[in-house]
Amino acid sequence: MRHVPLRLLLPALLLVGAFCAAVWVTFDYPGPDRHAADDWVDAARLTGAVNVVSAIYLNVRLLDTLLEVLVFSVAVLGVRFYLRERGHVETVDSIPESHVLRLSSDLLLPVILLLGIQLTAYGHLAPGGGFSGGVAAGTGLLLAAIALGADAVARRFHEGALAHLEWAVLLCALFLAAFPVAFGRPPLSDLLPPGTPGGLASGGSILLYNVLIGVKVFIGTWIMLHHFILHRGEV
Amino acid sequence: MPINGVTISILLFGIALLGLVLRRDLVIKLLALGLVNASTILCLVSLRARPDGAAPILGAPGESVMVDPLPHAMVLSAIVINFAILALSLVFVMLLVERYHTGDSQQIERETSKEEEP
Amino acid sequence: MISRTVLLILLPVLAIAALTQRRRLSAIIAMGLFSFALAGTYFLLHAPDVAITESAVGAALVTSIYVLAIRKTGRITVVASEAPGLLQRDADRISGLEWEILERVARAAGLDLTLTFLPGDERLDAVRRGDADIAAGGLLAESADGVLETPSHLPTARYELRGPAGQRHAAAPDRSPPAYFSEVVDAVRACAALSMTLDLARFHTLSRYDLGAYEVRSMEGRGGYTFAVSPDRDDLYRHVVEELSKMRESGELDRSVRRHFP
Amino acid sequence: MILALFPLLRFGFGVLSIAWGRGRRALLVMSHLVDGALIGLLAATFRGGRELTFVAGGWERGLGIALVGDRIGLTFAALAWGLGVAVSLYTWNRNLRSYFYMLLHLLVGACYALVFTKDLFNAYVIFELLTLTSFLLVAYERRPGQIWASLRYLFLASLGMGIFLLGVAVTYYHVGSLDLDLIAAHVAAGPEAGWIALASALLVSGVAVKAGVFSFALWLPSAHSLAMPAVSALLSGLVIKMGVVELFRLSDAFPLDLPLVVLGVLTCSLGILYAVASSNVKRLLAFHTISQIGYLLIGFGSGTLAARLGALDYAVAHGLFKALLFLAVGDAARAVGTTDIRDLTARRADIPIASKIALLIGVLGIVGMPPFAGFAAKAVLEAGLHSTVVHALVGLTSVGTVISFSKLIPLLTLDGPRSLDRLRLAAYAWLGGSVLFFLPLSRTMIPQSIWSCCWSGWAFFEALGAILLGLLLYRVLRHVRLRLPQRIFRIEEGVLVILGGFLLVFLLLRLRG
Repeated sequence: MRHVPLRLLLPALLLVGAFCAAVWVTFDYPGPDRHAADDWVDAARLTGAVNVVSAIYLNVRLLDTLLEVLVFSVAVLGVRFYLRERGHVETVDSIPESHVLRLSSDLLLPVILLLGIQLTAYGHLAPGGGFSGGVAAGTGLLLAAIALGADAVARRFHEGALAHLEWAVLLCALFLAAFPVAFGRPPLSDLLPPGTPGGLASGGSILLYNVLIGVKVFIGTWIMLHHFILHRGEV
Repeated sequence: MPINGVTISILLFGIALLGLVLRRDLVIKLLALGLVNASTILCLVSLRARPDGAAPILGAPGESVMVDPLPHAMVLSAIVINFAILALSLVFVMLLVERYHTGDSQQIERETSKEEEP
Repeated sequence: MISRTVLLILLPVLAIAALTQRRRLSAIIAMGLFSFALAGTYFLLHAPDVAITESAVGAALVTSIYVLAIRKTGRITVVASEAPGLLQRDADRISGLEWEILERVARAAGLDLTLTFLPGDERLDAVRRGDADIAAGGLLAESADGVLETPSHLPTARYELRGPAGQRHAAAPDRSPPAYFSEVVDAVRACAALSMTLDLARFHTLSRYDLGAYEVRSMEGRGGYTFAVSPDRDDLYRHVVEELSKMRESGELDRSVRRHFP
Repeated sequence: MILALFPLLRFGFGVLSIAWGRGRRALLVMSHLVDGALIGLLAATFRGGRELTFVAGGWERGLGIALVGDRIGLTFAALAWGLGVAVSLYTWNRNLRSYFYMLLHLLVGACYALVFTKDLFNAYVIFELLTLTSFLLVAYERRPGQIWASLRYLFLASLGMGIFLLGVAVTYYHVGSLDLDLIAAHVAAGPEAGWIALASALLVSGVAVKAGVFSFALWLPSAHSLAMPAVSALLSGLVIKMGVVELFRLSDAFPLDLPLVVLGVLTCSLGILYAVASSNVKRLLAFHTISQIGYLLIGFGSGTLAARLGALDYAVAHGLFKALLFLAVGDAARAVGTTDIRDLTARRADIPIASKIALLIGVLGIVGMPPFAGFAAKAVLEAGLHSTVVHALVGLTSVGTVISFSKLIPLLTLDGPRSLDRLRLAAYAWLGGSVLFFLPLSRTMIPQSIWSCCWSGWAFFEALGAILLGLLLYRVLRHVRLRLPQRIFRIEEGVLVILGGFLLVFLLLRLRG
């Protein structure tokens, strides 16, 4: 906060203060309670999912979710585009292995990957879902990259193939979701039956979407992290 | 002043705005931008929160009332979108810092205006 | 209820702490803590889905890409002038006492080394601008501004070289050694007229030649060789100091000096 | 259901074009054909002012995401399609990467999605998709200036979207729904409630950042002037209009008359002042875009049907001629190697003749010369204005437009290289033709009753008078140098100015209530 000129500091304090005061005073919180959870419980019962949030996220408001996955893909694409072509061909020497790091990565990585799969697969039954599962698993790979070197991990997960897989999965998700959104009747489960609530094979197509999104986000996260590792810039 | 999620989120919004205006380093500015988005998300989540509420999972034991799940579903999208924006702008900040060897927004402003309008 | 209030009050505190940090890394770490506190708050607000997503994305992923972006991505940039014995190029290998020390520092810090050769005066400027992390290669301790000077790793005497004996040519320019060292070697080989101040490393190299024609005089005051570290990299500075003291204790430093200056 | 399928198909084409990079052009052509057919189908469905409401996935209203198909949405979808075609033609031979085509598909698809949605949160997600794609498009050539302009854009747009989301939170807390129709019913039932001012001020400020309203969108001049010509055309012609559409939808639900008119007047006058003062031709166009957004806001805020329809009409017209101008100026700037007006004038012989003709058509359209696009739309808009003061200001802005574009008149000589890429000519012809024949086009948009009362001789006199007065003033004021503050275009001041704009809107709404 050093060296802030007064002609910036004073208006900033004044305007930000006025903004916060205006919002706080007229928000009228806590006001009259308009509780609407019951509608959502009914909607979730229709879909067969136990986790009401995932019923909304992947069934009632699937259109939002599709757009959001597109936003994420555009971001991955942008990171690839801007970090790839900077003429850095030298390979990154792995950070020298330390025994503790190696061991912790060996122990932790499977746990994290399992956690990711569990979050994805049980998204319709418990908190979690494809997105957090994919991100958790993708970040787990970062740990492996620190311990074994990014190249070692990248050799195992060939990036060109991964990128293609990513787009294929996205296309699949778009295709599988577009038709229920456009033609379906609630609960958008034209693809799969709702099943008995509580079982793994329930919740209609929520499980399917969760798996698709999980795979896509896992790949996207790893591609993004890999480019950040490869890029030897400075900030 | 009651301490609830909405009040705190408005306070956080103000802090983030000040950070966005007063700090000149681009990385810190990005952190402040992340804080702006985090505070709106906190606001959404705590809108319908109630002390006696229950998480929006069907068949949870107890008599408590389920909190409204719609804001939660919205917020999931918003978190992802904010991450996407953050990653891209971080890449751009990296490119700019590599070019100008500084992360100071006003110095970069001067350098670019020199280049674009000779 | 109480834990929720405590977490809610903690949030602005962490946010202010994050946004008022001077160093980027500490700001990022504070922001990571903020995200964890936020995830905890969500959990207490009965939003477990949001809490899980926030801790996976906000705390883990965002913090790691910030850290990946701001680290000087795995390398120490060294700028140096060639100084025989200290840091020299033999074919395409780099060797020398200082290079050995730097390699140890890099190993301790878990980073790679990249080396750029720059003429004497430009090295310190590069470090001051932040274009390089460490300046090396026969840098004499002289308390320069805007850089961190490590404790001297090798004391040096200065020698004055004049000759051929007693014939001081007024025309011979009084050059400072580092940039023009090869000319000095040529001059000594040809037994040409010379008037020169030399530090230990260069004197040592010259003493392989026959200096009989010259008058050699040890000069007043003793200097020492140092590294100059960029003020932004105080982590590197600490590593250098630590490694030097370790090498000194184990006697590795002395052995190394003897190896490079037989 | 076509409404939901329409954008999703386009997204599918986008994803395909990056997965199958070699077929990107074939996919582009195919997607334009499919979209053209769909737009035709929808136009047939909406004949006679019919509206079509569809909730995604067939959920009941209030739960699912509501999409509404009406003439307004369709018009803007057609604009998006038309500009998409023009940009595809223009960039056909430049051998751009599939990355560019993917972003183009996503941008156009996001526009399709936005014009039909009635759901606030859905609008938020689509806006973010639009922001991200246009952000990447601005910096496509990776010049440092572009990167910096686009980073500033992202900072301010993201802040704006944060403010918008806060507004969504306030609205949802008090209404319990995100559907704009339900919100409108709720607001109409209790118009005195205190939160309405807050919610609408937050929502308007958030959208205004995207819509190019003066104090909110100070990222716009540099982003629009530094991007490549094709991208500038898309941003200025289309992306800005998406914010305008959302403002229009919001003004259906919330009582926004007064703040919109005030913001409109501010935007008009300040935008045109900066346009007159700028000596860089692309920057002039960008500032001019801002001033034209002011017209639209005045139109929406005036409350009469004629003014609102006229404003929408004008938005389409502006999209067409601004895109044409950006493409033509882009070619001219590439031929000469500078965007400075004086340098361009000095070396005007190097500018291809086709670009000059396109420039002429664009300028005639933009200054409101009868019977081109600008004139037709402006006549309808002005017929709906009741306040004389506002009307006079709109007239003054037209004069300012003429003054600022008079700087380009010396460029229009009849010499220059005759050869230009054929597909570029096709892009010019596509846009120029629609500017020339806009009058019959807009006939179909506006009901007969309003149409007939716009056409007094007064409109002709006013348009011609403004042009003559502008030319005259330009002769007189040619050598006057206007110095305007440039500091407000930095990030720091940009944030503060957004907050100031929010407080202005908020106070106006409180005063009115």
